[in-house]
Amino acid sequence: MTSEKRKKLLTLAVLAAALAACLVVDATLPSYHIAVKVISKASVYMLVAVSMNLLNGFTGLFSLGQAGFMLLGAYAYAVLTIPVAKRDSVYQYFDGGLLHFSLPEIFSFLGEDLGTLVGMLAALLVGGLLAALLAYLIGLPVLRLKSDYLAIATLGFAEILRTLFQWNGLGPITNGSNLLKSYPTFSRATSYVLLAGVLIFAVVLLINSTYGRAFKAIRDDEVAAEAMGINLSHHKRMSFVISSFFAGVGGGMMAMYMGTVAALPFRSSMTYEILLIVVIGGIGSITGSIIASFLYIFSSEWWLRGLDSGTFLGIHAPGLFKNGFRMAVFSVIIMVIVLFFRRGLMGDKELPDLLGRRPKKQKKEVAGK
Amino acid sequence: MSDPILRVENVTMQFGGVVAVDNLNLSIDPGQIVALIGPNGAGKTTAFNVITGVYQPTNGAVYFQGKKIIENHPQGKMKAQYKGQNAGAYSHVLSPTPDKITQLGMARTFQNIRLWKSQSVFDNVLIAMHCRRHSNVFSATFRLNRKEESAQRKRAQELLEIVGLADDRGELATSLPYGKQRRLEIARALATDPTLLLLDEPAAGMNPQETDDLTEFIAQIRWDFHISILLIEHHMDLVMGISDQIYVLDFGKLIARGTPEQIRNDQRVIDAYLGVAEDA
Amino acid sequence: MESILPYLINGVSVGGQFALIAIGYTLVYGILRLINFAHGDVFMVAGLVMVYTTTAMPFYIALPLVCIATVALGFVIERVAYRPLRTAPRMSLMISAIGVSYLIQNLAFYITGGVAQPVVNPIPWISDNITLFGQSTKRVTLVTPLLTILLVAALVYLINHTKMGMAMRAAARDFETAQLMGIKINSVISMTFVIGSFLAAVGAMLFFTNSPSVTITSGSMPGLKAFVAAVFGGIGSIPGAVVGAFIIGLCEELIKGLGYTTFSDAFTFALLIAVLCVKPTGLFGEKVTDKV
Amino acid sequence: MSMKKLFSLSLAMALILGMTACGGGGEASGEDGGTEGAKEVRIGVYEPQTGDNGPGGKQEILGMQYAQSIQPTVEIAGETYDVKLEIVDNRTTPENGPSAASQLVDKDVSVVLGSYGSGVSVAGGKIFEEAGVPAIGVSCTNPQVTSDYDCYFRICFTDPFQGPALASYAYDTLGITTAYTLSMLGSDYDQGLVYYFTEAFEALGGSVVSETFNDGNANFVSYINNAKAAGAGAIFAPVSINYAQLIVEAADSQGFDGTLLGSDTWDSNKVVESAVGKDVRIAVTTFYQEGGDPDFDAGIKEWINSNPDAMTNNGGNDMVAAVTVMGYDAYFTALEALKAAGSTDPADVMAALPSVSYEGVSGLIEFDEIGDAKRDSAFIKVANTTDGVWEFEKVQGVK
Repeated sequence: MTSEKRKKLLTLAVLAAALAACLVVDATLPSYHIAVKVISKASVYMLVAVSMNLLNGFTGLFSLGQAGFMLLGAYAYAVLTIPVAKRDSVYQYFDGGLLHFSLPEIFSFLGEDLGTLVGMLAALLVGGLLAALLAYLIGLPVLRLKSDYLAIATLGFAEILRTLFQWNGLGPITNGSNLLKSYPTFSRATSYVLLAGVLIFAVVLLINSTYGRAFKAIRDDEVAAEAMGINLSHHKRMSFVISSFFAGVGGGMMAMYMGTVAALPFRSSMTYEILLIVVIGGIGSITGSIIASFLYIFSSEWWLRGLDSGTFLGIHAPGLFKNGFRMAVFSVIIMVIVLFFRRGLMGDKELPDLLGRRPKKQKKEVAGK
Repeated sequence: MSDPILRVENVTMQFGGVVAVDNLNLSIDPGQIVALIGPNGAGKTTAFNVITGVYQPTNGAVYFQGKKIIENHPQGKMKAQYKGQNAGAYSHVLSPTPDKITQLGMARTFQNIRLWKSQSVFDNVLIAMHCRRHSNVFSATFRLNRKEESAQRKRAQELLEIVGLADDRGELATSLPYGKQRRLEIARALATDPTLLLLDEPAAGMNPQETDDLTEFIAQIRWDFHISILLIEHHMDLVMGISDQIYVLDFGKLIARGTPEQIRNDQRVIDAYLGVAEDA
Repeated sequence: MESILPYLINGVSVGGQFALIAIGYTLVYGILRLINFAHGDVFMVAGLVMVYTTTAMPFYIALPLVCIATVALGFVIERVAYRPLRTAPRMSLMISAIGVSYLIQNLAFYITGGVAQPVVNPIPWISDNITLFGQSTKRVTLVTPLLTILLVAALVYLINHTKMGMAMRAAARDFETAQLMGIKINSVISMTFVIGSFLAAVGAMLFFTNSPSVTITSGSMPGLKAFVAAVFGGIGSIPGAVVGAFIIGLCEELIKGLGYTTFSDAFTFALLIAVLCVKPTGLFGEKVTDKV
Repeated sequence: MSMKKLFSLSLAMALILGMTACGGGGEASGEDGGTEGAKEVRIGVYEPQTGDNGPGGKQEILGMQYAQSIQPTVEIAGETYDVKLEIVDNRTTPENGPSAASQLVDKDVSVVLGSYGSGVSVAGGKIFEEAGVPAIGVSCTNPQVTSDYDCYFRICFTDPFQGPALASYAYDTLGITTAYTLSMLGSDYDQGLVYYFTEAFEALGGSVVSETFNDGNANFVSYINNAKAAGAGAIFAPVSINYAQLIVEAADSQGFDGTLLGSDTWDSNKVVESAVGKDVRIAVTTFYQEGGDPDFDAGIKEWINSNPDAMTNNGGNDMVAAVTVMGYDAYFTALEALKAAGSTDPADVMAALPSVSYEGVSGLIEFDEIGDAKRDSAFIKVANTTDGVWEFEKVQGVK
């Protein structure tokens, strides 16, 4: 058991180091620095990627509705936190909108800073719960569908949701096709990392609980799971609801990161992007999803921008490094991973597995999946 | 005598025009070991699948511990196509999913081993206890169920020791040799805390030595766990050695039932098996 | 609504375009049980190739070239991205399909620079304005459904009366058994991709002559709708895909005509979900039972 | 196995980190190479080069690049500075805005130009505001861009002006009483203009039928038929260039005999080219009319023709788009502000901007207290479908 303990300590050390790095970034760089921005965005993506992994990787349900649930969370967060005084200007075409309260203001009796924080977190929670509720409602009919039908049905739901939110009929709440903005946001990377980290920790706990084991059993062999008394529809729905909850919260955080909310960014290409992150990281590895989120966002938003603008690694080649080259390189890498490294960066390993030295019997495992 | 633990009543299973199980009647008393035998394609596994809720029978009913758990009658297109008997005898539809039936106290193994392949030996047994949990998803996630969890872990370890897999607990289930995988399947089924255990060809692919051990083991667990057992098997030594009752199926029809002694001397059974090479 | 006629004419035309794409989905799904997410993008590439070739050479050389290029693309996709995953879980295959779609779009982006490629009257005669039942429309509107029906008839003949067609039917029914019976499964699968891509190429020519430009996402929506059509008709069934496509095309245009323009796409998806939940096998599909 | 994985992982990390370092280094050396003793001032260009607004954004950048080629230096507090344009792609959509904006801030720009499209401008504005960098909106017409942020200024007219200008043109000049509006669902630009147009058109006494289409829609035949069924004399469709082309196509095939009204986005050579040989009438509002300043036109055409990249980005010909002119004016407005500020410090530039007055190609540029340009007229252009060029119609104000 000492090796278990050592693993735990090492894991904690790695996590603490990551957090410390974030704190250093926050302390030394201004809030508008690109490093702060990419860390924030990557945190949002890692939460959503983990939520997708819970469903696709751990329960074996191939759902493509993540962007739809994020959309719901993003709107819920924005609608509930826009200061009352700003509503007239935000809902400029809808007479100031229908709602005339703002959660951070409701909690202002706790003091300004704390009240705002509590209000923001409450709004995130509401977003998550709404997403979970929707998942609960559509789960019953949709989750009976087999893998690829499920994928296409959830994709369809997300698209319907997007139409609804852009519809002027709901404008007094959603502001139709217009932007929601002026709501409070986290300005520090550490806030994003911490919040996403805490939520991911909850997912890790879930996965290692008896329910998480049941999810994995369903993924490995549905027939056997059912024969061993695991209620398939109940557990699938549970996984779907929980995953959607985290996607909803992730959507709320996405709203914070973007500063403005519109329905357009939440289209299926966002879901695909998250799916590819999960695949890069390894389907069935939380650690993999986290690492892949950071790699993906850091590369696409920051490090590899040079590929699009003529100069990369000091090489100046405007003919080659032009618009779109970065994404072309990206998609080639992704196809290579999909075809030749199907287990992604991490396979189904987690951080402690990497840190603890394991006996050599693990060798066979590669052939396992 | 008390109620039979399991009673299959007039069960017919028809796929399109093919009658796979034809008006099967079968009962198991508490503590009995009952074998279901017959040539390949006789409908044994289909009968298993009906009893465990995987298939909905076309007609007939199944009682478990005196309570009716499954019932059906020909409906829709099947009304016209139905070739079996007792068509008018049933009018209700009772069709629980397999997990409900397992929770009632019936557990099974699979002919073509279906272990959870990416899980360890230990986890395979542990997961099977999930159906007996009392914790909900919150208490389980936030570790408020430590007592239950540790009780389950302890029990899983015990079960592994009973089937003799304690040394392999950390291995991946699919990395075990064949015989051990079969034992693990039995341990997993036992982990659901059944009163009736259904074994689908538990000795398939085993050598004579392993088969003998298994025979002994099955006889043993009947007493240790106070359970009844229904088993499908081709190894006649095993069947004759431990069964209290034997049912013989051929082309979906029950052609004989009785004690091993009676079955051994039954002309119909001998005819049915004639030319059928046994792999025992 | 003054007259329902223009909406019907347009609906039939749109339906014809969907039908040509939907067949590609349904053929592939029938055999590989794979939603070929990249099919819509193959369609888009056909459009791009048409733009590039028709500006460089006369259309009677360019159009066959478009077909050849598209067929080659479909063939290569199957070879490179799907064949290595034949024994892999279905999820891997689907992810690969999404990956290919992503790759094609991004490569097209790189090549076009993200700029819409203008379509300049690629096929003479076909895009002239004509008057049909007193309605002004383009000739392609009339040509599309007719050509669709012609091609589908040819395809049905091919499948029912040739050796390759028989092999395809066998493979669709039972992949493994077909293989055991000595059917060269790889060439059958290649053939389905070739046919599907060819029809997509024809569909693209008809679709994009009616459109001023080709963008990298031009294939996504028609692709998705065609897929819905294939599911609606019963995936795996060719007549199903065609009937489904015409129904979807007509419904969409009629809904727009009724003034519910906001929800025309949402309606298509709602229809999809309803069909999946109520009758997953669609109008003409066959039921499959899983073995335990 | 795990050690191997860990090793390869760390290797990958190291590689990428290395790449970043090199990338940064490469840039730095490039900067040094260009300057020989002269100081450098950086102007950020925050424009979409990809996505729906990619074509428009590229044309806007062209104006800035042309301006820079004419005036590559600026005199600040008695010293000559080389001007360097730092261009980032905000990819049209708000979720990519913040990181693009912070990249500009990261490069120590003194002032930012852009963006084409209002939504992404609002998303980036938050970053510019935090960093205290002033931004000059070139063709983002939504009022929220400037009303929300102190740092945002704008040289073009706004939607509350543009919408009513078109409404007035349609009602008073064309004598149309029923209008049909068509906008893309989810586009705040489209919806905002439709809102202001409808408000004004109804106030004038006309009636409006409004419909929306989903993004990715490629067949507008039914919409045109709906407009015909509604008896509309004009279709107002403030949509992006690709959709505009599709609408022109459908209007022609369905024999729509009214007028297609477009907003500033329609003022593109692509739209007018797609109308060649077609039986349609198109009228658009715009910031600038080609021919308004012949010297400028001649100069930029020569520049475009001599520069293949510029030619491609302009859509393959040398027609001058209004957004290009706006980009050109924005560049010089920024130079004026730098001169007035007498320093390259963003804060000084921001302080100097409100009082800048510059006579640009598109007219006099001065800012009001919100930061919007004081503009009271728009140009109306109509498409000549025989030659494929825009022709000046009138100067339109709002009553």
